[in-house]
Amino acid sequence: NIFERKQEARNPFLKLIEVGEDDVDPAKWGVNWPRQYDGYLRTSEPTATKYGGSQVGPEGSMPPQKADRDPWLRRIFAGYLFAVDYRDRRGHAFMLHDQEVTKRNVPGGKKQSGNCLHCHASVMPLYRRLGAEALPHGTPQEQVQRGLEAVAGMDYWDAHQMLTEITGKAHPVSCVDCHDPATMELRVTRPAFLAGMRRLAASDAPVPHLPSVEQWRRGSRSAPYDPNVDGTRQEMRSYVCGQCHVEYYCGKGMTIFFPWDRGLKAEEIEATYDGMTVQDRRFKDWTHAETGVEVLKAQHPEFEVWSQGIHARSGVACADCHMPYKREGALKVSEHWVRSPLLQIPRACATCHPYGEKELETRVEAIQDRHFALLTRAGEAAVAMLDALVAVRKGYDEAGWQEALEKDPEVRRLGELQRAAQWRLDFVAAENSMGFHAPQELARLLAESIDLSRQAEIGALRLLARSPTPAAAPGQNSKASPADPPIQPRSYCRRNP
Amino acid sequence: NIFERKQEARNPFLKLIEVGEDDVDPAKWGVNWPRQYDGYLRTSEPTATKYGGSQVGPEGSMPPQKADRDPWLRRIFAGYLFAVDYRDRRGHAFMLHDQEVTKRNVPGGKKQSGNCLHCHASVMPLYRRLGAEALPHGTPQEQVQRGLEAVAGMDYWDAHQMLTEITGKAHPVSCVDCHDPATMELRVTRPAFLAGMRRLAASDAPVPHLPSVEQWRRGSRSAPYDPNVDGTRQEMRSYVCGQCHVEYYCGKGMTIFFPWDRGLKAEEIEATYDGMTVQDRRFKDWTHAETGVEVLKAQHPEFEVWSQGIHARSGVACADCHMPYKREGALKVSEHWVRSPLLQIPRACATCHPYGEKELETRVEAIQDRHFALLTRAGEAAVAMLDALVAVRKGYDEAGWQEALEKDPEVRRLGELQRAAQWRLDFVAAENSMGFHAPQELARLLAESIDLSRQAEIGALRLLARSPTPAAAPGQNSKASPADPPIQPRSYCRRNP
Amino acid sequence: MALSALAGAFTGLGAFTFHYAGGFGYLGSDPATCAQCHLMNDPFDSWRKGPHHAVATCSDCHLPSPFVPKYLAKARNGYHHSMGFTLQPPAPDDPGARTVFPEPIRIKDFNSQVLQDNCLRCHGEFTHGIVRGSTGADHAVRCVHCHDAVGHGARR
Ligand code: HEC
Ligand code: HEC
Ligand code: HEC
Ligand code: HEC
Ligand code: HEC
Ligand code: HEC
Ligand code: HEC
Ligand code: HEC
Ligand code: HEC
Ligand code: HEC
Ligand code: HEC
Ligand code: HEC
Ligand code: HEC
Ligand code: HEC
Ligand SMILES: [Ca+2]
Ligand SMILES: [Ca+2]
Repeated sequence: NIFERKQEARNPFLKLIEVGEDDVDPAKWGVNWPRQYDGYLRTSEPTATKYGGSQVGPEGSMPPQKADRDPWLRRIFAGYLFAVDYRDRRGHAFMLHDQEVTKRNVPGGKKQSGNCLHCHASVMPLYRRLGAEALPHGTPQEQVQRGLEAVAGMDYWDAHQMLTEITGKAHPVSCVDCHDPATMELRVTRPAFLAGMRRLAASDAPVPHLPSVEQWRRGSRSAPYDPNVDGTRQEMRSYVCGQCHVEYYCGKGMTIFFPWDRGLKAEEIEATYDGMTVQDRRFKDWTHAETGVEVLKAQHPEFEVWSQGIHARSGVACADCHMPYKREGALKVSEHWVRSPLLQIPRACATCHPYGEKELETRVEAIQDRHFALLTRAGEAAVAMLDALVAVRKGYDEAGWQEALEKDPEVRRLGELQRAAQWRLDFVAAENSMGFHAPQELARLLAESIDLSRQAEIGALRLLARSPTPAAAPGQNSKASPADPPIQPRSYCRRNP
Repeated sequence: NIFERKQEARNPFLKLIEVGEDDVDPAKWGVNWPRQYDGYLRTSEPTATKYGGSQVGPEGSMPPQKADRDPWLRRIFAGYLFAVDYRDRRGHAFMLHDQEVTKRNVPGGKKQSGNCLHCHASVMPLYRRLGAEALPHGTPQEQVQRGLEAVAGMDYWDAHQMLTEITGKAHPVSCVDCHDPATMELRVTRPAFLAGMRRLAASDAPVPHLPSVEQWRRGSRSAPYDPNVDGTRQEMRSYVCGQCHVEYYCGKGMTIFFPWDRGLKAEEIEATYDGMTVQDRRFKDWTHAETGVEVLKAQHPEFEVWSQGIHARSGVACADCHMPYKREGALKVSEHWVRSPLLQIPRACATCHPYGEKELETRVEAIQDRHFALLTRAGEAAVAMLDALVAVRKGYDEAGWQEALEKDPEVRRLGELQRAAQWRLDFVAAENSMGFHAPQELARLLAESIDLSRQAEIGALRLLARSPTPAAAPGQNSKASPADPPIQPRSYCRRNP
Repeated sequence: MALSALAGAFTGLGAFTFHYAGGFGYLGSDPATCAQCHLMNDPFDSWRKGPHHAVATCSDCHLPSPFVPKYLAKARNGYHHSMGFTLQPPAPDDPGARTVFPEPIRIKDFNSQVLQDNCLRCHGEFTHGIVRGSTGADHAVRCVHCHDAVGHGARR
């Protein structure tokens, strides 16, 4: 056949040694796949772009506190561990180390549960071990789930120690977390992701960027949606990242979960949390120290935000940009030095966008600069809101304020506004692409956040004006003026079901 | 030279009859180019898309008032003609008729000058005639400019009548406005566009989407930038539309101009207006009836907004989407039925985006729905601002309010906030793509508008709280609290010079 | 002049490359000769699936049509191809690798014009009204502005 191409004859996956489910040490895999291993190792190198990368100083130093650039972060996180220590992310090689040293998680502090390991360590052997002990006759999947729950009930450091005992040494994300050791096919392992996707598929939230979910929905639904069974190869190239780069809840006393029951949009996630009850109260992450309002915390919703962008819609996966193919001889290998695409524009972008490197960089910068200016504006609005709420609170004693927050409709409304405004702002700020993954959607969320913050400020001023001595009569002021517009934080969500 | 390409020798257009500069009647051109003429004629057909097209009812009826869908428009235009009659646009065939029948321009009302004809009629013969009379020895360009000025000084209806006398019948935009009758090459004719581009080129505003301007800037600059000389063919495919689909000022007593001296962004245009002085006062379009604040009016800035989008940056011209090529028998021709690309997606979009028609439509809808929700939110914020300012004004008598607006820093600041908030909102609302031409940029402007409106509302509440009887002592309240944040409406602009 | 350029091309073809590329096969019109170079595999694969597969080969689009310019262009391109292929480091994406040409490969002005001329060679009649003789660099209708997917599939 004259069309036959001169392919590299040798099998790219000629295995020199066998690897298995318990091989969390990447060095062993590196014997078979040295190119990928080389890239993987390099995630320990510091890199920097205008807004991304890991802006670290000399060897051994930590990335800067996020609040150094965005001081308003300290205000919105008042009373929460993120006000204490919250740094820029950096390469995968550091994930376990950074979790061990963060002040959010001090040994003996009993602040965190084993949940945290879900995304910072090659943790599956621990889940399997504990699951097998608890459910010796369960299916592997049942055992993993049970193991997950067991780890959730442990103190972080106990779980960490047990993992170390099982695997010899605890490792950050490793080959086995994304690859089936038998076939090297991509696969997802993390139970919270599997459960989250099951619930997302079962919902009716539109996910045009995930064709296999839409396909599953049209089918018999006899078995729940399973990324490893139903996902397309292109989807898997994002799913492996979606195991960790997502919004989650993993507070003590609960098993980690991804809140996708109603969809992946910020409002849909908010609705999921708002619909949850913990000890007879509406779900909260913490109580804001300055205002006493029960608020939510958003973490790195890259997968969710990517889902709202035009790239996802066009079938472009995380790995297309963050692990682009590179050429080694006649072979194409995936760059396993996972990092900012702006450090590798020709491969990451120019295969699809045939422009020069400088031009592509400028395009991203235009998006990011616009975004950053808006983010800062939203942060300032949030600070103004907090100042105003604090001023209102001054007129109450502690018990009076608690009561007002629960029973006085006007004060209550202030709390709702803060919760909604802060959720949107945090959701955008915690996302790591500085606007790039979905520029218009993120600008919309910031606009809403600004509006809600300012409305809270206005509400606070009205309250101050109306009841000059609120402390004296905190419960009196309880008829909401009919002129008050409804909060409608979810209007967009409802318009586009 | 053997590399020399075989240029097409024969003239592509076999002309049956000659056409010249004074032939404003397209029927004559239609003899030579019946395909384009057919398309041109069809601009009289009603069409409709979700947000665009001309949503007209039965034959002969007018498009709906914009305020029917967006009632807040009436509030922001209080005291201006746009509150009286402001409808959806429709096809080119109607441009002159719609200008004749709008209540903004009633015969005998002496409201409008001949300026209006610049973009609604095939008006060049009128400029030339008056210019030749005034400057018999001037260059053609000088004569056109002088003619333009003469027409600016005339009442609309007088100018209209004179045009009718010269050309037999006044026509809407016609072939001669975009085509050189000798060669059929594209060219621009409108003096306000030529002058606007000259000033834009002379500025240092970055215009990466207009390579010929950047090229001209690198050159000797001995002759001013001239689209007809310097523009590339691809640029001309947008310039012809930029003759009209732009923000302008054409009030009585001034010659029409396009405010591009500092660039094409909303803030840059605002800065241009703010820097202008008319009769010793800062430039204004009108005085807002409810608040007495001097404000600006934005009109259809399609060219400016397109300039901020990714399509312009990628060299995609207005004509690419609004006049796509179509197959007619054995020939490819440009669709002269200028209309919404959503009515012709396969040709307008799918050559570049190889997806199905439904998919492309949904992508646009996702952008437009997000945008519309945000636009409505910004409109509501503007109304709340106006209500608050009106409440403050109540405490003053007429003269006191005037004085406060000029001298009391806090009241003055309210006025500045209204002007800036309203300018951004109007700029976005007057743009006709419902967000599509530059989604992130327009969302940013709406976010800023919301912020400024709400800040004005807050400022108003503070004023009300501080001076319970302001009418009694309007001038007293004149120390701005140092806690007041600066307005910074132009911060984005400054960040990205 | 044509001859000396041809000669230049042959000197440029390193022995290995020349052999690898199938020797004189390079001078033919068979797409398989282009695809002998793994760098050409992607366009080759998608060309096989595209609508032009049946009507146009690589050289129909990428080489000038009259005999002499064709072989001159081949010489010129052959020189670039083989030099590039021989001197390009095997792992051009390795940090610090000194590359001879950027990857992904980008068409350059010279070949861009060849391409445009070839579009018009086949579609000139049909596009006559829109092209109006303006095929040169600055003021031309560039076919690939809209049809960049035409030879071998969409980039995006
Ligand atoms: C179309 C390309 C593209 C796709 C697809 C994409 N990203 Fe990104 N991503 C970027 C760019 C560009 C940045 C900004 C990098 C910078 O500022 O240096 C970024 C930033 C990030 C960052 C912060 C990186 C840093 O160095 O600061 C993370 C984490 C991230 N993306 C994860 C993901 C995940 C997870 C997905 C899939 C769910 C994804 N990305 C999909 C292009 C992409
Ligand atoms: C097991 C969890 C996990 C998985 C799976 C995972 N990440 Fe990460 N990723 C992290 C953590 C944790 C960090 C932050 C590490 C730190 O700051 O110490 C991170 C950091 C990053 C960064 C920032 C790198 C830098 O130099 O600043 C990028 C980019 C990134 N991940 C992209 C991806 C992509 C793309 C995928 C999928 C191909 C992926 N990640 C899969 C957990 C994960
Ligand atoms: C669902 C996955 C997931 C879980 C669960 C998770 N992380 Fe992370 N973590 C990430 C990702 C992804 C990053 C990198 C992106 C970023 O920094 O925004 C990260 C970054 C970090 C960082 C570096 C940046 C910073 O925030 O200072 C620390 C420290 C950290 N995590 C600690 C923890 C702790 C403590 C817990 C448990 C309470 C935890 N993580 C739970 C995914 C997770
Ligand atoms: C965060 C997820 C992740 C981790 C960890 C990871 N890989 Fe991969 N790997 C990928 C993705 C994504 C691909 C692309 C697969 C595809 O396109 O189907 C890939 C592809 C591969 C391939 C196929 C050839 C190629 O380069 O595309 C090999 C071999 C491979 N990885 C080996 C490894 C080894 C060895 C390790 C550990 C040192 C490792 N991987 C760690 C995500 C990961
Ligand atoms: C696998 C293909 C692919 C890759 C890789 C890719 N893109 Fe895209 N990009 C697309 C598609 C598809 C679109 C949507 C428009 C379209 O259909 O052409 C798009 C749209 C865009 C847009 C306009 C949308 C917006 O949000 O403003 C920008 C800018 C962009 N890409 C930049 C980049 C950059 C920078 C990278 C690398 C970090 C990149 N792209 C990587 C395919 C890709
Ligand atoms: C990439 C394609 C594209 C480009 C380039 C483009 N537009 Fe548009 N334009 C659209 C789309 C899509 C709409 C929305 C139509 C709708 O909602 O029905 C639109 C809407 C409009 C409308 C309102 C039309 C209506 O039917 O309501 C006008 C007027 C307009 N554009 C003018 C311009 C001008 C002038 C330019 C150049 C300066 C331009 N456009 C460039 C795609 C484009
Ligand atoms: C001489 C001025 C002028 C020029 C030149 C001009 N337009 Fe218009 N255009 C108008 C006016 C005026 C209207 C509104 C007519 C009405 O509502 O009566 C309009 C309406 C439109 C509409 C709305 C059509 C509809 O069906 O709703 C589109 C789309 C449009 N123009 C696009 C363009 C494009 C693209 C170009 C350049 C190829 C262009 N215009 C050139 C003045 C002009
Ligand atoms: C710089 C060009 C320009 C000038 C000058 C101009 N128009 Fe227009 N006009 C347009 C364009 C473009 C449209 C279509 C887009 C739209 O409606 O937003 C339009 C639409 C209209 C419409 C239909 C929609 C509506 O607003 O009700 C009327 C009526 C109109 N113009 C009247 C006038 C009058 C009266 C004047 C003089 C005061 C004037 N125009 C000056 C360009 C212009
Ligand atoms: C601005 C965009 C644009 C440019 C530039 C362009 N085309 Fe097209 N072309 C189109 C569109 C749109 C169609 C579809 C017309 C239709 O379906 O009625 C098309 C159709 C065609 C077809 C017919 C396809 C069929 O339906 O069989 C050919 C052949 C073609 N173009 C060749 C060319 C050539 C050769 C050039 C360069 C001289 C060129 N085009 C430049 C947009 C463009
Ligand atoms: C609003 C501007 C505008 C008006 C009015 C206009 N045209 Fe065009 N015309 C264009 C544009 C844009 C092109 C594309 C030119 C190019 O690509 O260089 C074009 C192209 C043409 C062409 C070249 C072949 C083709 O179809 O691309 C002919 C012939 C033509 N027009 C005839 C006419 C005739 C006859 C009229 C009046 C009935 C007319 N035009 C009115 C903008 C206009
Ligand atoms: C002549 C080519 C061309 C035409 C025609 C065109 N586009 Fe695009 N489009 C692009 C380019 C180039 C980009 C930027 C991303 C990239 O480089 O691929 C883009 C980006 C986009 C994006 C992502 C950017 C954003 O704003 O979200 C969408 C959506 C889009 N186009 C839709 C359309 C629609 C709808 C039409 C028709 C009305 C259209 N395009 C017509 C070339 C074109
Ligand atoms: C010897 C290996 C090899 C063969 C055989 C080969 N190519 Fe290439 N090709 C390359 C390399 C290497 C480059 C990049 C050269 C550069 O950018 O300077 C390239 C670049 C190109 C380019 C874009 C380069 C430019 O300068 O514009 C085109 C078009 C092209 N090849 C077409 C072809 C065609 C058609 C054939 C068959 C007639 C072919 N190639 C055969 C190796 C090859
Ligand atoms: C050797 C002659 C030849 C050359 C060179 C050629 N074409 Fe074609 N092209 C054809 C023929 C024949 C068809 C009809 C094929 C069919 O319908 O299956 C065609 C079909 C097309 C089509 C419609 C089908 C499609 O792929 O969308 C377009 C558009 C087109 N050509 C554009 C171009 C452009 C642009 C170029 C230059 C980059 C080009 N052609 C070069 C002969 C050629
Ligand atoms: C129908 C015309 C056509 C055919 C047949 C064709 N190409 Fe192309 N080729 C193109 C077009 C169009 C481009 C893009 C040019 C641009 O973007 O300016 C291109 C670009 C390229 C490039 C440069 C890569 C780039 O994106 O700039 C290479 C290499 C190439 N072609 C190789 C081949 C090979 C090998 C074959 C045969 C298997 C082939 N081409 C067949 C039309 C064709
Ligand atoms: Ca959370
Ligand atoms: Ca104006």
